[in-house]
Amino acid sequence: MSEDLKKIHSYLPKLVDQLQEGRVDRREFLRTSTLLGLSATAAYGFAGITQKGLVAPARAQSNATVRISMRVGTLENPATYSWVYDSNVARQVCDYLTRTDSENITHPILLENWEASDDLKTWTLNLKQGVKWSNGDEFVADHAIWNLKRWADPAVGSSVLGLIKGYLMNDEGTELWDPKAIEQVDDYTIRLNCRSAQLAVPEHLFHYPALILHPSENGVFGVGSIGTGAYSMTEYEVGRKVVLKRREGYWGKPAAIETIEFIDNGDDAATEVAALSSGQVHGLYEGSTQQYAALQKMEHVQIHQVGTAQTGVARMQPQHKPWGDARVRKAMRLALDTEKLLQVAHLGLGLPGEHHHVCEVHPEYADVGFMKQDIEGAKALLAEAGHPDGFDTEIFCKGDPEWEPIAVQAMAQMWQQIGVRVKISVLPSTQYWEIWNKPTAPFAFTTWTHRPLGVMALGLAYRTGVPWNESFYSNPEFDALLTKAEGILDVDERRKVMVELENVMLEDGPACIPLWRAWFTAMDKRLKGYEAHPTSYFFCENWSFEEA
Amino acid sequence: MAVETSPGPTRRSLLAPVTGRLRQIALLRESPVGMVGAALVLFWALVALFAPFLAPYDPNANDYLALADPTPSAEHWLGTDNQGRDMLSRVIWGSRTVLTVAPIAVICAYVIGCLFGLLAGYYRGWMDTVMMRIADIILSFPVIILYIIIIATYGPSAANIVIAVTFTAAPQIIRIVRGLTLEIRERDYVAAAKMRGESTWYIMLVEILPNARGPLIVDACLRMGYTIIAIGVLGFLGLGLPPPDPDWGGMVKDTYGFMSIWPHMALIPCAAISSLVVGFNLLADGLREISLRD
Amino acid sequence: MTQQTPVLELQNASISYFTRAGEINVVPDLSFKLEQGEALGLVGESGCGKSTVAFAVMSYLGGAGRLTSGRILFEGRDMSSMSAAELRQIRGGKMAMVYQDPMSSLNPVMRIGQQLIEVPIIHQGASKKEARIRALHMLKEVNLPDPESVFERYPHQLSGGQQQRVVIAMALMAEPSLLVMDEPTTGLDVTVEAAVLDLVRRLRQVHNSAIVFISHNLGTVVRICDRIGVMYAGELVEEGPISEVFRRPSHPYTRGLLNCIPALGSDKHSTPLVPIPGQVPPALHRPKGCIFSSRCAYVVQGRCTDHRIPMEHVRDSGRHRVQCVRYDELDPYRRPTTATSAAAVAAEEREADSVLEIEHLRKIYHQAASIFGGEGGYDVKALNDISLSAKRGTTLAIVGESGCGKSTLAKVLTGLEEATSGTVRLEETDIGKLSVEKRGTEIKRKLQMVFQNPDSTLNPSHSVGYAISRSLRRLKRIGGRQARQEARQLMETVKLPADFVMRKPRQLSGGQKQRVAIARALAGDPDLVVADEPVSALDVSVQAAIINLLMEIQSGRDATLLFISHDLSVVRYLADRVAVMYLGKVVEFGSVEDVFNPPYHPYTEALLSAVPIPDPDLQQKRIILEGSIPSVTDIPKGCPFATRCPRKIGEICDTTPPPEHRTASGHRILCHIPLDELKHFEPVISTAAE
Amino acid sequence: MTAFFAKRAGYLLLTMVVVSFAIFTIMEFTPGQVARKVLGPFATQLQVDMLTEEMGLNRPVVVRYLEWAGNVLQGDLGRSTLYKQPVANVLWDRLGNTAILAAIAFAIIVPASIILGVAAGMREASLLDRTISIGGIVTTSIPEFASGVFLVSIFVIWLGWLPGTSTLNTGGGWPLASQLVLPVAVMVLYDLGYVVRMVRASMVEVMTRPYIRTAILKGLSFRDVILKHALRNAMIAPFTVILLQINYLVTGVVVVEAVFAYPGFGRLILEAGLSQDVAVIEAATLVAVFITVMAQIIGDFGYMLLNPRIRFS
Repeated sequence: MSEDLKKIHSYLPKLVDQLQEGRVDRREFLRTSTLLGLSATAAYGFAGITQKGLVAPARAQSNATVRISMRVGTLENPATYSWVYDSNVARQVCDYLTRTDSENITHPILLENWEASDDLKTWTLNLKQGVKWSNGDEFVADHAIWNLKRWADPAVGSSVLGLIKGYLMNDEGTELWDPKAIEQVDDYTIRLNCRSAQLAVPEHLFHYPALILHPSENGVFGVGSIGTGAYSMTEYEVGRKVVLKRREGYWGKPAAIETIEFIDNGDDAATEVAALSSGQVHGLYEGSTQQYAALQKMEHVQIHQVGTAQTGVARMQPQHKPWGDARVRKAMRLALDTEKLLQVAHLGLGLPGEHHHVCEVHPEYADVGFMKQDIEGAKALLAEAGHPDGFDTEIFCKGDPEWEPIAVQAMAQMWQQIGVRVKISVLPSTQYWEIWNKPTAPFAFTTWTHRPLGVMALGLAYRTGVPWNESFYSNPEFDALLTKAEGILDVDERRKVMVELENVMLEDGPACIPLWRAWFTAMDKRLKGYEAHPTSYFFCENWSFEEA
Repeated sequence: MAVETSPGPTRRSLLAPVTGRLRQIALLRESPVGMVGAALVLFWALVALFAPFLAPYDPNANDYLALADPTPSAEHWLGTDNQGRDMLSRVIWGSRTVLTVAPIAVICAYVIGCLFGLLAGYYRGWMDTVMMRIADIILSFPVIILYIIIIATYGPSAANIVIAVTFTAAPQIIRIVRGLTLEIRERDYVAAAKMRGESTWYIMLVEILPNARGPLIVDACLRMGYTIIAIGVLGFLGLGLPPPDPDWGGMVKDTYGFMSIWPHMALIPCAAISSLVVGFNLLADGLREISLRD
Repeated sequence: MTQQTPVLELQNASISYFTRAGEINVVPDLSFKLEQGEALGLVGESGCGKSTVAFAVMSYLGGAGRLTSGRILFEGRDMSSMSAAELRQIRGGKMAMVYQDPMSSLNPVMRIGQQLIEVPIIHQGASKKEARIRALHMLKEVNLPDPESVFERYPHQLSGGQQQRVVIAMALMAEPSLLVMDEPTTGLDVTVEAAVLDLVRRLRQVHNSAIVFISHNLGTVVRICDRIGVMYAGELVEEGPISEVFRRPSHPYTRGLLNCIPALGSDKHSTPLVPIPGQVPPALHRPKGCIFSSRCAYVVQGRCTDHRIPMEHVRDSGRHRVQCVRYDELDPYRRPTTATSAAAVAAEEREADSVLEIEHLRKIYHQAASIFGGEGGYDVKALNDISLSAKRGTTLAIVGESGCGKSTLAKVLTGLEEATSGTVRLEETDIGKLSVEKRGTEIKRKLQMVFQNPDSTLNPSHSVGYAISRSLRRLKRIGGRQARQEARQLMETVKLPADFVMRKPRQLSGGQKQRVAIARALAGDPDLVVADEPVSALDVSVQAAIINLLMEIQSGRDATLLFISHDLSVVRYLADRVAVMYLGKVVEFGSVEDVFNPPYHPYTEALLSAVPIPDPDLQQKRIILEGSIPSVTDIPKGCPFATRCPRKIGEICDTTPPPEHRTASGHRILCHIPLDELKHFEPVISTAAE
Repeated sequence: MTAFFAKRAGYLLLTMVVVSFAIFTIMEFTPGQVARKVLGPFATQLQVDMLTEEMGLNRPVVVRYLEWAGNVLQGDLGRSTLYKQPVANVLWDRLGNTAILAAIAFAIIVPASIILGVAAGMREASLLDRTISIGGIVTTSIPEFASGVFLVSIFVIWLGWLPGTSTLNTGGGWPLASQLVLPVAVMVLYDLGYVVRMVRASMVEVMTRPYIRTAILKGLSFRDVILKHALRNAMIAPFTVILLQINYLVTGVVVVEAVFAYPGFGRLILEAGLSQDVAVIEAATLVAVFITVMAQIIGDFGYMLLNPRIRFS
């Protein structure tokens, strides 16, 4: 049995032993084994738990219409989507190569399966055969390669580039590090030759802008676009409404619901609640703290919730005056009681924040001890750093979603107790996104979405020189530890490195993290087959709607 | 031609000046509408003045225990908002914000309005046309665009709100003052002043402006009402004062989402702002009634 | 007089207003009767309640007024018992009213015709067509030119006189048996007033309706009415036939009133005006006894002040009643006169040099075509070649009807307007082109002005003393204590108590305000004071006091007074030299003796004949000028007065501008009629007796 | 007559040019780059610079203004950075929605204000006058969002008769009409009081005029006096005021639209303003200014027609 495991990947047998010796928990085992190419069913078999997620219960086809309240943004250019809710529309029309479910397990979708080389540098992607586009063409390797190349092209401006830059691009990130980095083996097989080891390639292929589009449409998505998904888009009006209709000839199990409508109720919380309570919509894309109490009261509505690593980071830019001193940064963290912050800002939904930006939900989370509020300690540190009676500063933040300014106000109250008087400047979101990663915002509060892996988040936000390093934090020791952790397959080894990483963040890090948000939304009880996903993805083909 | 005017108490023109502070207030007693208005305005003025002593809690302090049930309770007479902050304290402190920003804005608008209104009305000719054109152009701007351009681009702060409100109110005042000046400059005492060699500034400020006091005071009360609404609207649209300082409009915006379950959070600031504005409007109506009567 | 029921009868009517300050009993107890076809004139100064009576008769006292006791009977029926429907039935039908300000009495947005036909339709059930015919007939009867076009026009397209004729026509449409006229001609020019009064007198014969004619001007009443009632502070103090009341005025107030009115024949040297001292008692607390006791020269404590004075019949006269206990103890009434003769005074006036020399002064305004702007437009010749001069220490009067340019002349003199051409020399310097801003303090000090309307002459926001001290500071460069001291002195010269300095204009009466205005003008002790109709807005008694004050100041300070007025009796009384203006031209100029006696310019003659004189015995020529003053846009090429001149001699008047005759005594007349022919006109006014 | 319109048309043009240029220059000083708004917050600075170059955004403001003005004259209102589509699509649709609201509200306000204003003004200081005046004052002093909150708490939350939002799609079972009720109610409540007081003031002033006394003393019934004489005079002054309400009803109701998430013109301006979408702000302002000035012109013209004193000066 171990031979065929070794055939898939040499490390698999060792992983199975670590599972049986209890040195790795079930979730970590499932995730790593499937990433290495083990099929989900086999992985669950080893782990000894029944498989959830993909297997959709049998349901009858109905001609129901389901309306969901969700912002309808501009959808023309999927590769450059900035918001998840944009991708939720295109995701029903087109597919991704892979899919990471709510349990953090990545499954092949348009792929049959994939194989990773022992040194995790060569990935072979085998396409599923017999998949038809909505215009009848058969889905072949060329289509996938066209998309891959497009993501790699800086002129297109896709954020997928940020993820694959480390292992597929040259140093400046202007082009592939080697022409054969994306190599077509045959009509149904593609091989990725990476510059450095990367375990999370399948997860990167499911990053929300990484939709597989039909080359003939040159990357433009609109009404009637060709797709491999279960639905086709029949109506689209920015800021108003999108209508998706079930499509004939879908390669997978046909969707149960005939029409899906996404209705834009603006970002006004009360409007969505009223729409849900008056039956104008059957569900929300994303619940906000303002709506939680109201949603609980509605009998005909079911609240779906999932713990996520979504958070907001109050980050300090070391190159600016008070933040240069690590003691000041640490004092700012010590001042915070993240339990209370979770209560005030997010109704207690989720987990109290940990300032090293690695959440319990992350498989490689290492418990280095929870940093409690220590007002006197913080004051002592500030005095040590030359601020005996505190100082005045200013923090920028966005006005919505609702929990952000509340979190900032609550933190400001706590910082006040250690003498740090914080003026809060709430900016309209467009203005905030102009300055979030610029030196003009020395102290700001930015939201970070959920990443399946802790190292992914650390890599994107704190590695020196990375585009999204909004705090301009630069710690060579931290960078080295991070690259090492990304390459280690062995869970134990990696946890040791994580401990060091987390301690660096606590001692020297530029961030205060008030809470981890439990993501929740509300759906009509008659809507079945919906799974709350940490990055709020919708898979409408799994949904069904029983008329009461 | 000595003329017997129509029967009954004479009704002098709107321009009859209300002279003498005490006399004015004494007269106010006679109009019930004016009294109610004055009472409301006085109530909120006192609340604003003694805010530090009246407010039971620090308006920005979060009471974590109350988070579970923010409805009015023994500790929090008017309940708390969604962040557990005491509503009563926030409304009290909110009155201080409104009753400092609004008067300043109105005063600024009046200084500009009177200055340009007098110039336009007195000199007439090209200066009048140019100024009226500018006033018309500003008035034809949709108000919301003026607010956004000033506040969204230069950042929300009390100063910017004052500038925004002044910018929108000044043209209307210019128009009123110009109308009054056009009427007063024809009076004989203005000609007499010219003939004894008074400077134009003296004539405008000492001979003309004091006689426009009657209608201007009435308009000032109305203007206060409109300004308070404007500040509320700015708060409601997210262009108001930055958190955490409580300002009524912002309080409604933050808590409007909880209407369906905790309506008290939005209703209280709405009641506060409405009562203050009603107060100013009733006061204005009372004053107008009096200035017509004496 | 057959014993029918009187058209109108007031039996001890008491009218009061209920205001916030409590009940004001404006008319405590009034009774009088009016027979069919008879005309009763009610005269009195402002605030005496005459208009209140008028509106009480029409039972239209507004919200606050009410008839508290007594009865008003119309054709025998008590008005207060009438239902609203009945009242509506007689108003406009059997009883109609003519108002003072015709312009505002007509609905500005309705055509004249529409407003006229309403009366017959409501009161006589006439059809629209019938009503139209009757309206056109009535318009012709009030001799409006071209009734068809007037029918279609809007009120603002008619002149003041025409509008009043329309109002009269409206009142007469339903053949009323009672016509109440409240100061119908007060707002009109003298010649227009004469024409309207003449019309009313003619219509009286035709329609035989009883008339209650209310006015503050005794002259107009003499022309129209059979009987006259003199009212003072709500009481009818004297009432009776015109001839008896004027020959034997019995009540001290009536006598005082007559002494205040400058009769056309008298002047400042022969018959000085005697103003009535004191003020009307406030309505809230009226004196117990005779209402006039506080101001009466013949008052006797006890008899006059203890209890209400009843109305008594004057001895051996059936219909002449008076409200005074001592009326027959007073000596018969004679106008007070002085010894100096007019000629003596005229002589000494000649040597003085002239302070003001005006030669060929022109003032032309450019008027845009219409409110829509655009080119075109026309020139308004407000002053068309004026030449005048005023001697130091004398009074030059400028007289003329509205639109003749007298106010424009005042504006040019004071620098509020600039002359288009010609010179205006004030003691050597030509101030024609000098607007007030450009004038030095010296010139400003020399020439000051007194305005017409007392209500707008003082700044209501400042105290009276402030206005005077401000003048002193600007004109005489003195301030502080010295200014306050001099201000008090000025208050004394205008006979106002010194402590008035702190008062606000609102607390002063019309006369008092005008005195302050005079004090303000005198602050820089000017050489020339321009007075633009200073007394026309005042009551007769107050007017007399102000005139005397002006005369005193003029002689005391040897200042020159330029007195602008439309009232010829006042001009006759106080002027030394007179200039008569018509349509921007001086048609006649000369000493007051020359101008008020033949030879006259035809316009002067017409003016003199139009002046209503409060003396039934005087014979007065009747000259009624047809047509209205030509519009300023197309001034006739020839003589400006050609279009209305009764003595027009032919084509020449229309085509060529008239030459200027000049007599020995400097009397100038602008007329084509040769001078000696002008000399042979008989005087307009001749006394019947003597 | 033509001079009347020519002059005002000139003023309209002048106002629109000045306003549009003012906005263009002010928007220059606002922080942030247009390209950044097009690409979204996560695009790299490199991409932003490339797009700035491509759109020629670094040319002087006057050049770009003239280019923009040229396009507008040919009907091309430019592309919206917020909605990522031609401005025209968004603008006219939203203006249409607001026009519906404005029309209904106007259709209620005009007759109601005339009836109430005349009824109040007829007998000054009568009980009817007192109630209408005070009612007018109170309703017009309650800010729109406050009356919105009050009405929603009564009709949506407590009674449940009406929908809480008016997104103009009937998906949720609420007919279109029911979605319009509350927004119109708030607009009418806020604006009616103001117009009623204008009409009342004009009526009170007319009732004191002497020609009313003439009409009464002519024997006309009180009803005829009001209808035939008072009404026409009383309507002259408020006519311009009523027309100016169009300006409020179209551009001033952003708060009402925000409260009910109504996809209207006001909210379009608000959202465009907040995200500094220059093209939309420019187009929206031009339309708003056009509407305002046209309302003024019609107001002046109507005032002139109603008032013979000016018509036949």
